[in-house]
Amino acid sequence: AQGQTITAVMHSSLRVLDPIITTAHITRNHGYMIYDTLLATDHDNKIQPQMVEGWKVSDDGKTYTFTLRDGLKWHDGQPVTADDCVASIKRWAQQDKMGQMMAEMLTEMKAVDAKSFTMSFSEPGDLVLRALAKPSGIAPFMMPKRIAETPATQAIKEYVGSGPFKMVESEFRPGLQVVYEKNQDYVPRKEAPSATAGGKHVYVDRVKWIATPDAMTSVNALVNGEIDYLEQLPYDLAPIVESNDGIKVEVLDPMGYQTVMRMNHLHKPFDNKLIRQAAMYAVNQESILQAQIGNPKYYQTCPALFGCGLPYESKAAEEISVKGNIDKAKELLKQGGYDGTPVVILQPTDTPSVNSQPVVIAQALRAAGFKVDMQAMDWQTVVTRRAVQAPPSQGGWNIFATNNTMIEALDPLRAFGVVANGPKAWFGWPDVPAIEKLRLEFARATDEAQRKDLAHKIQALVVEEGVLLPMGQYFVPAAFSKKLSGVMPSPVPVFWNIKKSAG
Amino acid sequence: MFNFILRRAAASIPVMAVVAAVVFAILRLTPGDPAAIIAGDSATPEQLGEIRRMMGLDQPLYTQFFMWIWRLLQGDLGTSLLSGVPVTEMIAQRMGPSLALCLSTITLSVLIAVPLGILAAWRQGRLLDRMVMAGSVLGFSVPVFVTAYVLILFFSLELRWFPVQGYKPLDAGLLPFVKSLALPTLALSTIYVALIARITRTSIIEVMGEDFIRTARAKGLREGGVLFGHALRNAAVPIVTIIGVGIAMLISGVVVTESVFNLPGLGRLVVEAVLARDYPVIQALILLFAFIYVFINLIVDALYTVFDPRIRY
Amino acid sequence: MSNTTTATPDGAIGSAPPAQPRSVFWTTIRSWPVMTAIAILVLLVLVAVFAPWLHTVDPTALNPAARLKPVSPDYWLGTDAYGRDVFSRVLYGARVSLVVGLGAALLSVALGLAIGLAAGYFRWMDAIVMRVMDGLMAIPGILLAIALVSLSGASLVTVLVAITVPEIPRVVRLVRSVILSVRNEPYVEAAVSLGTPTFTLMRRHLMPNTLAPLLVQGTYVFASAILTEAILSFLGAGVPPEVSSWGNIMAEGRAYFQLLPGLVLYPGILLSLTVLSVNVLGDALRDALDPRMSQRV
Amino acid sequence: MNHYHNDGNRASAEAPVLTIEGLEVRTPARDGVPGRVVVRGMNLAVHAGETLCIVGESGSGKSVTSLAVMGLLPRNALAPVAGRIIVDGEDILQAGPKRIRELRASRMAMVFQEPMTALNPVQPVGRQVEEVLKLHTRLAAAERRKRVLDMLDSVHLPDIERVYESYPHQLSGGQRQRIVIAMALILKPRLLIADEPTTALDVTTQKQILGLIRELQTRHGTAVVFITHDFGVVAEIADRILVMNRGEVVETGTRDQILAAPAQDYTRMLVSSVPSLIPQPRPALQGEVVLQVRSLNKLYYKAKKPFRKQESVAAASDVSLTLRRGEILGIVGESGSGKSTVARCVVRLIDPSSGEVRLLDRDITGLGRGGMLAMRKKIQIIFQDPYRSLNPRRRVGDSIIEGLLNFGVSHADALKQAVRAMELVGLSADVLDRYPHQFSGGQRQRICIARALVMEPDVLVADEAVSALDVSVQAQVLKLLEEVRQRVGVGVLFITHDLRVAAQICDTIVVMQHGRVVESGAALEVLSRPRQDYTKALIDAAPGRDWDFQNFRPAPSAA
Ligand SMILES: Nc1ncnc2c1ncn2[C@@H]1O[C@H](COP(=O)(O)OP(=O)(O)OP(=O)(O)O)[C@@H](O)[C@H]1O
Ligand SMILES: Nc1ncnc2c1ncn2[C@@H]1O[C@H](COP(=O)(O)OP(=O)(O)OP(=O)(O)O)[C@@H](O)[C@H]1O
Ligand SMILES: [Mg+2]
Ligand SMILES: [Mg+2]
Repeated sequence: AQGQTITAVMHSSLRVLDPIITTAHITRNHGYMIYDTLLATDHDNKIQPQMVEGWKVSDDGKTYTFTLRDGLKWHDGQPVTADDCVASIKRWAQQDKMGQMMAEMLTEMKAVDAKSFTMSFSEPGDLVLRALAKPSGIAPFMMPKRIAETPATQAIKEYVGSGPFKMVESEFRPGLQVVYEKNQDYVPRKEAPSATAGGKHVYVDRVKWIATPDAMTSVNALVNGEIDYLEQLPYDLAPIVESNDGIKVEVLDPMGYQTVMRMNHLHKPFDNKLIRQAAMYAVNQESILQAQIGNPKYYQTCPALFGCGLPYESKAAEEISVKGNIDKAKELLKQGGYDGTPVVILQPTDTPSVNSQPVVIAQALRAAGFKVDMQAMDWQTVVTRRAVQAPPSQGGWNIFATNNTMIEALDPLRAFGVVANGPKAWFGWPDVPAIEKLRLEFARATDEAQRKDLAHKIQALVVEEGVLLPMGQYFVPAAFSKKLSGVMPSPVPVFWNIKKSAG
Repeated sequence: MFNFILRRAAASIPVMAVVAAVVFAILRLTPGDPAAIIAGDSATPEQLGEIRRMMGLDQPLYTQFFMWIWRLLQGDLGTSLLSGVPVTEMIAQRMGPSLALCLSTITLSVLIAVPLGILAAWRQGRLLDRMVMAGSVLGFSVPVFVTAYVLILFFSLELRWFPVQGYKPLDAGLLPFVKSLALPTLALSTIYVALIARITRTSIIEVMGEDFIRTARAKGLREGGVLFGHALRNAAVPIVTIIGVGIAMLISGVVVTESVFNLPGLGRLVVEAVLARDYPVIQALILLFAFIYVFINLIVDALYTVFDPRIRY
Repeated sequence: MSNTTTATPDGAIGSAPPAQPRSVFWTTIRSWPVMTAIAILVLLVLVAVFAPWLHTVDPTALNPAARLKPVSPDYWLGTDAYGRDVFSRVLYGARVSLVVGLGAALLSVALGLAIGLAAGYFRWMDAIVMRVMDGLMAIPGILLAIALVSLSGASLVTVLVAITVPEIPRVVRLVRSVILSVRNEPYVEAAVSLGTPTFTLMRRHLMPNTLAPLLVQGTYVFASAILTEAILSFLGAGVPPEVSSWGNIMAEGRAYFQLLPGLVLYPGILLSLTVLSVNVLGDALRDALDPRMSQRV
Repeated sequence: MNHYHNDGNRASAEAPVLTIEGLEVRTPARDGVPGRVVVRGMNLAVHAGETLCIVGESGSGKSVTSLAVMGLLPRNALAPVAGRIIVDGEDILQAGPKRIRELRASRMAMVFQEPMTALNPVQPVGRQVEEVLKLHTRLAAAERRKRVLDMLDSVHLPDIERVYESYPHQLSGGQRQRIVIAMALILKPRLLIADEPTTALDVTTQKQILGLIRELQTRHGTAVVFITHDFGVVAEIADRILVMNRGEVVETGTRDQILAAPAQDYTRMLVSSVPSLIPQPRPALQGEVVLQVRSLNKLYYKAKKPFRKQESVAAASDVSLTLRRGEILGIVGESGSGKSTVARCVVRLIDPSSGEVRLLDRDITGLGRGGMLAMRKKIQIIFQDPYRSLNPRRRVGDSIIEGLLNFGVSHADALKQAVRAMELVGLSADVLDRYPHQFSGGQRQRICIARALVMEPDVLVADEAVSALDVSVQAQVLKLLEEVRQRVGVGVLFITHDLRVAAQICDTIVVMQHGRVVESGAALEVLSRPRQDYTKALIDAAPGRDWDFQNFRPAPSAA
């Protein structure tokens, strides 16, 4: 009755509606539906203006002035003002890691008039642009001032943005469905759309995200024409869909994902670098990826911590990360004086994308001579357990595996897994000051070649020290009905530019 | 009757109290932290602590428990930790599909099973009886999700009669509503048909051995008259009991069925909530289920008086 | 199906069964469906015990290069998503299912018997115990199980406990109803007046009456435990994936149902066959031991 | 003999309403083994207006015969294999099921033993009676209702409008039996079969029901087949008597022939086993007092309803009695008068609400579990139901020595004593390792007595210990008790509702009504010169008072 609707099954269900408070991808995706960003990153990883008309840099390179473009309106009809943006940036900068980095250098941020504001920094650099164009992690979405003034640790209660879609709050069912309708007042940019940048033209009336708890069910529903779009097609079910004339299977996020292994540096046996290396040598990417993905079309072994085919690609420490070498592992184990302390591996059982890695890791470690204690639990328990710093015997852990989207691990600043400042670092708490030093240099570097070199060095250190082990890169195909046209490649699934034909 | 209801209501208070305490204890002893879910994958420990504080999860357990009970007594079930939506509202949103599924399952099962059970009792020891009984044992023996998959494969993907998944509320039209419920109902019904048919059969056979059946025959009543005029109502109490028990059991079946068929009901909500440690939601739902259980038992007991005039409360 | 309470309003089981002539027992047991059921169960136990010698490989051995292979001479029932041999997994899975079934049956019967005896005989305990049992019954078993498994992590023991706990109240009710109906039997009162001490009285005169119904109830717990294990696996709260059980083979295989239906169907068929056999056996025992018990499901 | 003439009937007035010739009933053959014969060579004839009593011990085939007539034999268990059953000129065994259904209730009707279970508990009784009319007549609803009400009236039910709407559980046993009779007779059948219709009833009610059947019979000229094992009833109502034993007819004849001059030994034995209502004079006992009950009260509380005071039933109030060594003290009274309550309080199976029970001059009222345990040896109880008094799973020997073992006797000694006790009750010692189901009811009751006696108690409480037994067995057990009393000198508290039994065995009698003792004294005194109206009514109601069974003659017109 409401004209054209796209029904989509997303990778998970939407419950948390505040895109600043969580890094959950589904909430980020929701953010791109109803909010807009000041800057954006295009398909070629170039920074583009989005809500702003443009920006000016002062001669000393320390002050940026941003000017909003015309016609921006909140969903409640109020115009978007510079004040709103200042408040939004403030809130975001408290939550996002890159934002925090930026905030440390920020000396002043203020609205100049209704449509422009300035940001001044203690040092010259373009960090502000990279931060504000950040497409993932916590993306800097703009909200009206009254909402953006909600403390950063409290979830917002009002969902008013200026993005191309409006949320139909009456139809929101936490965990089940969320419905968006076209924002008639939205003024798209003139440029062609490109990833999260460019003109966000909406051609359908409504977009409905539903959640299905069962992969099989979603695929069947797609085949049966009950849904139009499946964000993540389970690899093993691809053949069913591929053989179907009405359905297109396509990898929309060209950067893909990376699966990683993390060891706990605080406790035996992985407080010993040699033993960490032994574990890393034991694992080989191919079998991890085979078990996890299966179909070689969708994965590649990759030594690059910051992504193969991406700006900071490097082959550093390749011999450790890619092939694996069981003899070397055994030798290192002996050198490290492994005393048979069992390795506690956290194994989630309810989340397909991380179910298989621990199983393969366990088998590899056993082959190398480790004693392994697999502990199965649901993902929520993994999430809690991995934060426990106590020894494995008292509820702690030694190994867990997870996945990163490459867009969040694109460079040493975004990649939270390479942070190595001890107790403040991500779970596993590696303490390698050399890495931190290089990262600081990276943040300050302005020359791309210099950055590449730094990234290369960081990668070598990260892997050799056993901070984070990349276990391969993979790509997630989306499947959608051929009734949809204009589905764009993008690291974030977007629903503008899509047209739906009848019938 | 009024007295009876009062008494039962009073008797259910300790039951509910036990439920509340058990549920609370189990949940809070369970590892897993809703704060971590909200914070996401890359959150720092400080952020986590901040969110925990915000949600009151840093309070001592007993404080949390009494806070919960206190609010409960005021009719406040709390809000979902994840979505911030009041639990009552979430329950209201999810009630429809579950209710529809349960009602249709019970109705279908009773409509099929009672005649089947009667038929089996009627032909006791004969082929028909054996077949019904064999079928009913089989009904217990197949996991509901296997039944569900087979039904989907056949009726949805082969015949394309019914949708694979999803729920269409009644306002979307009767036909879509019925279609969306058809397979889940069928899948869930197998076990109840089996259960009720067996009980019907045995209790009718039991009653048919009673003295008053002989009296009825001595009057010159035909077997049909004996069965329907005298046996059935006497067999009703165990049948009603098992239907009541079945409704209580249904909840487990609903959890699985709703997952397979993607029905946005309470069953799925509770599993999601458990996996996400959304305490207020889990607590409220289990209390709700327990309440339904108690309530169904009350109805069943009240129904006894309808079927059996000897039972008075 | 064991997850039901007694069919009578207060669960009274009536007077003690008159001892049946042996021949009735054996004719009931010796019908072909029952003999088939027993044969199947015996075969299963043998398979479970001798799994390592039945042309199996290590059921946990991964081989990601050979995942999701169809049935072939190398893989008699194909391989699963990790390239594990399904035939081996299914055979070893019999162990887990039988352990879960038997364990749940024994545990729930033992605990239920102890609690039920106490509640049925000591009237002052009755009110308290039964309220707690009512409370436990009011919590849907599957949810309790999910919560318990989340609580202490997925392991065979946890799953066993999680399946057993919700069954206990039913056993307690059953035992209690038997005790209530027997405690005023003249022969029990006669024993009282002969000065038989309470615990001897329970052991000698009360407990044996619960044996037959418990045996039957035990078979139903057995059957439903196997099913529940499968459902728990299905919901992601079953035994750890490293352990092969029919439940988690099916749960993992369900994503590939349309590609390799065998992953669900082979263990599914075995599971149904087992449950079916146990149920048939339970029904037969019930009919053989006490026809009056056929009232309970 | 009353030859009733029914016009419009083809059969001659002299032809019997029911004739059975050479009837044989068997259980079905299984696996080539021919079925067991249950009834064989049955011959009988009943004329209009006549009452034929079929007597015989339990299991002799009385019920099977009557069910065969009605065509109600359980289909898979029993079948008539030979003979003819002719009702009003029509052979039942040849008639099709439809025809038999037509005959039931209209031509032949049956009243069953258990009034408690013979009626559908979930239907108002009026409807159940009316159903007969619905099935066999084309009367309009109002007419039917009127006929039913008339019938209820003619079976002397009070307040018939209310009774019509009542459910069975809302009526007393006697009232229910009247309903069943009304149901059987509403179509004025030619033949009424009554299978132990009064066995479950009080003597007073029994008397009324017997009178009622008699009255309706004379009014409609019905032929009645009356099945019973109670010779008192037989003496009261029979025109002719048929004696059965083990599925066969032993003897048949008029009432006086059978009761006064039985031709067969079996019949003689049966008739002479019926205890006399007139007690033997007995010397007053002066032995030591072993049991004294003073002002015993027992209240049963009903489940409390909210906002109401808790209701209670006084099952025993202010009961006092004294039992001496070697004395048999009978407690008699109608059902529900509190007899068992007193017994159970005395044995402390239940706790008295107030009052005092002194055993061997020691107050046991307040003893706890432990204290009572020590006293248990001194007082033993025997229950009514011999089938449920022994643990079916234990060998009888184990049951008998259980008590001794509890009191620290060694296994070997206990066994020796058990053997002696078995001899005392007339069983051989080699049956000790058998199970209870291998014994008959009478044997089981002896075993129970042995179990009690082996403890060498000072007081034996027998609660309806012989009520479930056939007269012949009953006589044996009573004799046994008498012997034991003499040999062991135990004091016996003997509870019964059967005045004949009480008269036979008791030294003293206590009459109870509504939980109170209404009269007590020497047996001869109480039974032959009752002072209370209640006692008098009780004695009046005892059937067959005007027949002296043991001496095969009408009773001397005393009593
Ligand atoms: N349904 C049945 N199946 C097999 N045998 C039966 C069945 N009913 C009765 N009998 C047998 O038939 C015989 C006669 O039984 P019947 O009931 O006629 O005895 P009865 O004289 O009425 O005894 P009672 O005084 O105890 O009522 C018994 O030996 C009994 O075991
Ligand atoms: N457990 C009980 N709870 C409540 N009332 C009871 C209980 N037992 C007996 N009564 C009541 O107490 C009264 C006396 O019962 P009791 O069994 O002593 O009678 P009785 O004389 O032995 O009868 P009968 O001859 O039928 O055995 C009856 O009104 C009975 O309903
Ligand atoms: Mg009989
Ligand atoms: Mg009594």
